[in-house]
Amino acid sequence: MICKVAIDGTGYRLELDGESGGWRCRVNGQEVQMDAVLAQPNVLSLVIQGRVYQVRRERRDSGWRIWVGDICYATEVSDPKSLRSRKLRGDGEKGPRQLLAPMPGKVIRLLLSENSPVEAGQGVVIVEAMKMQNEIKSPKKGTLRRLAVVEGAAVNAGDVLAIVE
Amino acid sequence: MICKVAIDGTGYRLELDGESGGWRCRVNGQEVQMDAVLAQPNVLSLVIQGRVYQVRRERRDSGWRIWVGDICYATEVSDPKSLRSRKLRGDGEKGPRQLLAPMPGKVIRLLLSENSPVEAGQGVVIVEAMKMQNEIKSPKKGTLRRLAVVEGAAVNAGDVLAIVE
Amino acid sequence: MFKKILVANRGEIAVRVIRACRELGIASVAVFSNVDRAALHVLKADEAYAIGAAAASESYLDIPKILEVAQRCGADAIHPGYGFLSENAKFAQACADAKVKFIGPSAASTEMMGSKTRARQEMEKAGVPFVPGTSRGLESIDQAKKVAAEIGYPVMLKAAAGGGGKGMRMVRAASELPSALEAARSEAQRAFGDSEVYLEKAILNPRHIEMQVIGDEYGNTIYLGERECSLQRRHQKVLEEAPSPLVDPEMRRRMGEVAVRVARAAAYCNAGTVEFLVDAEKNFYFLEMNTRLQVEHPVTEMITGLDLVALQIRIAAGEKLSLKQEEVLVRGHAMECRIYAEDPDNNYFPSPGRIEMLTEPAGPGVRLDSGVYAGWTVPIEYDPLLAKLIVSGQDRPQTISRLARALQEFFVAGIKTNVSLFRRVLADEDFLAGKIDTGFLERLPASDAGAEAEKKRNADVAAIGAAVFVVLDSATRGGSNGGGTADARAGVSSWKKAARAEGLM
Amino acid sequence: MFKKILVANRGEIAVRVIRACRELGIASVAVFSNVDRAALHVLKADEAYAIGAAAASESYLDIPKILEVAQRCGADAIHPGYGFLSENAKFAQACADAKVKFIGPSAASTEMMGSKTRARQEMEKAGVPFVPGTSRGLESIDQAKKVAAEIGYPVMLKAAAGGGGKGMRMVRAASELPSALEAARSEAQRAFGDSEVYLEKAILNPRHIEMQVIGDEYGNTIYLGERECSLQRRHQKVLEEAPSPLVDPEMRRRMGEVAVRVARAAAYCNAGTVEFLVDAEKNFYFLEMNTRLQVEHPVTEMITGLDLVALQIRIAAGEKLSLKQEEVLVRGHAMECRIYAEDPDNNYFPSPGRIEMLTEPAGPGVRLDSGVYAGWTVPIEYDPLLAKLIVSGQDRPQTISRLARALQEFFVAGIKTNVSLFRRVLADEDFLAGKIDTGFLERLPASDAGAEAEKKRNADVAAIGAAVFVVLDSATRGGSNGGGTADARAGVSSWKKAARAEGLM
Repeated sequence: MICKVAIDGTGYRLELDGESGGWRCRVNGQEVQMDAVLAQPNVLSLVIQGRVYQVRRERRDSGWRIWVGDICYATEVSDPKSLRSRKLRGDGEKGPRQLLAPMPGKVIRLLLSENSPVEAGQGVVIVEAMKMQNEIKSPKKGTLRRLAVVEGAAVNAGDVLAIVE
Repeated sequence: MICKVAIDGTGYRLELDGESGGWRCRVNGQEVQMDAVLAQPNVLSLVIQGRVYQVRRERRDSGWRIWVGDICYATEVSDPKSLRSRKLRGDGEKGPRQLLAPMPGKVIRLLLSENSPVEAGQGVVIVEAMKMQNEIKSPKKGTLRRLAVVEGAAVNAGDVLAIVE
Repeated sequence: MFKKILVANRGEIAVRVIRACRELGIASVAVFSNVDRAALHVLKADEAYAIGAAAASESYLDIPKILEVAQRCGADAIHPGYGFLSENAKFAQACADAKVKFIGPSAASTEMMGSKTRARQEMEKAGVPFVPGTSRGLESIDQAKKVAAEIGYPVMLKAAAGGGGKGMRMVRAASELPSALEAARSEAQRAFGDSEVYLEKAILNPRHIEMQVIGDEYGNTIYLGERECSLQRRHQKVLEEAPSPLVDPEMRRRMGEVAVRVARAAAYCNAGTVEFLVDAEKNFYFLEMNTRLQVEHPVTEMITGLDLVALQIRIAAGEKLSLKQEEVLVRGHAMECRIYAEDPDNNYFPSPGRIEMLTEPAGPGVRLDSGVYAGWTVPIEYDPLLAKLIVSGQDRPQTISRLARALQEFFVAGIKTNVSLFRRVLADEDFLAGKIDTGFLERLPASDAGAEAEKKRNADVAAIGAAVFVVLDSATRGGSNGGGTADARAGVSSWKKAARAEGLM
Repeated sequence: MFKKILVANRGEIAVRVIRACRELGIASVAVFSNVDRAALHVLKADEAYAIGAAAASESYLDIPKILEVAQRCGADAIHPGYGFLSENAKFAQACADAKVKFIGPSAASTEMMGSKTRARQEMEKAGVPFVPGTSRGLESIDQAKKVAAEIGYPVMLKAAAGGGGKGMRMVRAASELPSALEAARSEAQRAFGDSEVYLEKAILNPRHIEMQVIGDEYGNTIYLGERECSLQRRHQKVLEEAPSPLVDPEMRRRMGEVAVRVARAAAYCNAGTVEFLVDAEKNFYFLEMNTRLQVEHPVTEMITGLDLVALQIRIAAGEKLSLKQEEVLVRGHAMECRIYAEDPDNNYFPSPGRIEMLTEPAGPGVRLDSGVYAGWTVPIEYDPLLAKLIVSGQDRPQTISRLARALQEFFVAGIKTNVSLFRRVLADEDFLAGKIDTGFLERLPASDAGAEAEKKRNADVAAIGAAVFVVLDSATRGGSNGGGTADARAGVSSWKKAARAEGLM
């Protein structure tokens, strides 16, 4: 079986083959001595050239997280289109940027009003979660184009709080 | 929802009803104050009149095992036919009785030959498993009608080893 | 001895107390808010009762509701844990009025120590060493400015009713004072229902070392050794150890004796902790007394072999302290990591949510006091503490390497945790040398060269693992991207057969 | 120090050694048979290599294969664990010949002690107290009958190469002797590849108490206190504790000194255990020396605060013993339960199979050394030991109640375990009073009145629980008996919504 995966944005082409008594595995065309068993749901034990790895999978809306031991890799599999689309999603310094809630919580304070100038790193909104106040800061210098929440609002992780342009 | 269950062979009739904010529960017609949540797959937390119970389910070929804490109950649900058939399965002293392997293992010795007389509690077959030799004994006095295995045979739990009549 | 104890708390500490009750043959009663019905402390208790909405003020801080449950179920004592009502003198008094034993000090002791300003006045009288500052709550911003100018910046604002870093603010200049005071007051109000805030000189990068004391109702009070709690982020302790690498036997004796004097001055009964700031010259200043069980009490349990919660319960039941000062036998070393639901890669923002996978460490020298389980959804309303990982060893180096081993075994998916922070701490040379103070974590480099190198090195392992999951998924579903058997409880070899049967391998 | 250690074992002890290696910064290498590819010790090691078929003789007992792996992967030492090759002098010699350090005593010490008959001859020379019997292997049934008649029945047959109850037979009368000798010989042959069997006077219901010793390569040998191992079934230890309720400091010192004398007479290096039979008058007789780590070593670790596996590795690497006899600080009490895959309701028949559910105990004073995990299929080929639950407490009563609490938290489904046996033990009055001997378990009533009453009382809870499962199953499947969401990872509340949406509730 041929399989394409992207690990933290880097593409790999894998050929996997299971025979009685073992696996055959090629990574980017190169043969690798490998054995795999599923120890628990979403938990693999890999032995690669004698070395043991515990590999876990966590499914997220945005794709998989693959953990090798305690190191986590953003992973996309078998869908070249989504790889391309991710690259197109603007994360650069130019253009409007969204402030997203990094966790679920409650907006307890708006520190700026719409259309005020804002510095990179300046606090814009305070979200309270787990008894801690968390200042959500602007990722860039510019103008606070929009405040998408009001004080007291409950927000979920990933909700847009504000837009800085 | 009306539900019939047999716990260790005793029948119960339950009426269960979930409203917003809680459950309603009748056991054999009698109202019981009860709340239930599924904490993990096959693990319930019940609160019955203030008392907390952890109830687990284990699916077996023969029905469910329901565990309340560390106490285990053989459980059959909603299928009156299987209740009846269980009662019909002869466990009495009369008639032929099967000797079943209580665990997977290897037959290392036959202690009697077919058609020999056998006392209740007398060893018939030795099965080795997990480095221990386990003597499988006759449940009754009678005649060893049949030996279903040979020395060296691998057996699974529940396999018939012999029949005593 | 008590017959039934109500545990007025949640999370790991409620589980801790329930376990102690069970070991003493005492029935335990959990109380829970609407979002905590399936919480671990509810699952583990003998009885459980709902006490209201998610907001703590409507449940875990609701004194009448909790006492109503205690009386309805016939509890003869209440253990408050830490946080919530544990240092609330009104609650202790209300328990006394309701003839339910409060497992902790008297309302009077709690009240004296609960107001940091009053505590300061009393302790100054008893000759306990102090950091310069106000001994009363600030009445106005002008007063605050005046005092701060007198003792010199930086100064520290602290909630009079506080603890655990809530309502605390470091102020470096007069211009920051108004907003800091307002923030500290509002946080104090929200956290403790009391906005009183006081001010004192900030000692830069001191050590935070505390002494465990315990006293019975017959005037016997002893100390059980110190805990080094300098590793803090946002005034929240993160890793504690005992003994402190700084403290020698002579200093331990002196601190212990001051701590016992503090407890005696407050007519203190039951377990308590005297916190000290320690400067670079090993001078120690009284900071506050926590009139309750500390989060980090297990490190003291590990090095003394004692069970502090069991002792608390026995003392509250009127038993005499079972050992004398000279019978306290300290052996070995212990450390505790507070595993928080927070994202170390994203400014330690809280990370509540569903725990999708959980693997817990075990084996020699490892103790886990957890309040969570796989499948449980960590609510947003409460403290982000998931569990405490405590390890003990023969000495500090063994304890550190054992902790590193245990952390490696700890795995959580679904929510983020601060486990990777500890890896960086344990690899730090200053930490290994015992050179720590409250500024340590701020100075600790955020990058982890070791982890980054490992990440690069193992990227192809991740690729192979991902591809194996794709193969396993497709083996039974036939699709190329479905949610196949690798999710489900597949036998180790059954999928191979299936894959072969379908000609996929 | 070593760079890489091969662990020539499986199960919990392999995991134990791998953890010690990790804490010492040493790479660990697992070896595994065909049925153990997914075993916990393989998952936890740094490297892993297949060594053959399921039968131990073709894998874990195959000396050339194991040494071949050690040399291929560059291991500079081998830890044998217990059982398998741990007391095989040929293996120790083969390691020495291959220039791989065997972590344990020399082949010569192992050989002397490995033959119980030779050990007896040597120890008698050194003035060690003995139970009367043959000091050589039995040559014929006639010789056996003669000796037995001389010393009087009952007598005990023992495998000369044995340990752990294999190849042992109690014989009460001359008529039983021929079949017992044959059985003991065949079991000894199968278990140890050596059918030599000897005979000695059986001391009825003695205590079995053993003394841990440890010595370095420079002649320093100390004892680390005794373990009470009298709770045995079929000569297999089931529950061990330290200290022994019988042993007072004076007796401990005397036993310890004899044990050190035994070790010195064997020029013994590394960790070892001297086993004694103790009669009702507190006389102790040398039984054998186990020239390896014992299964029950953790109880000694708990009361001394030492890490025996780490000490073993350090000593094998040529380090000096890091402490003197007077620095051994015993504190508190500890007990270990061996959790076996066996069915206590069915004559303790082995119960291999798939572990469907597993909940492990944790919290204060609880240590779990496990070799299994949920989803793992316990193979039929090996010892039924799944895990060791070790608890420690301030004293024996606290340790017992803590153990009861921890056992209550332990849950295994899919296979049967002996957990319920321990509940009966811990409730027994003789046990609580410390009145135990090797006949204790045989005398222990099989019925558990407490459990039976509880079972009756909670039958309606089981009924309610079963009915709730039926409702949850049907809520998402629509069928009345399907395998619905209650199996899957359903959210706590999502099924309620689903059930309501479908009008079922």
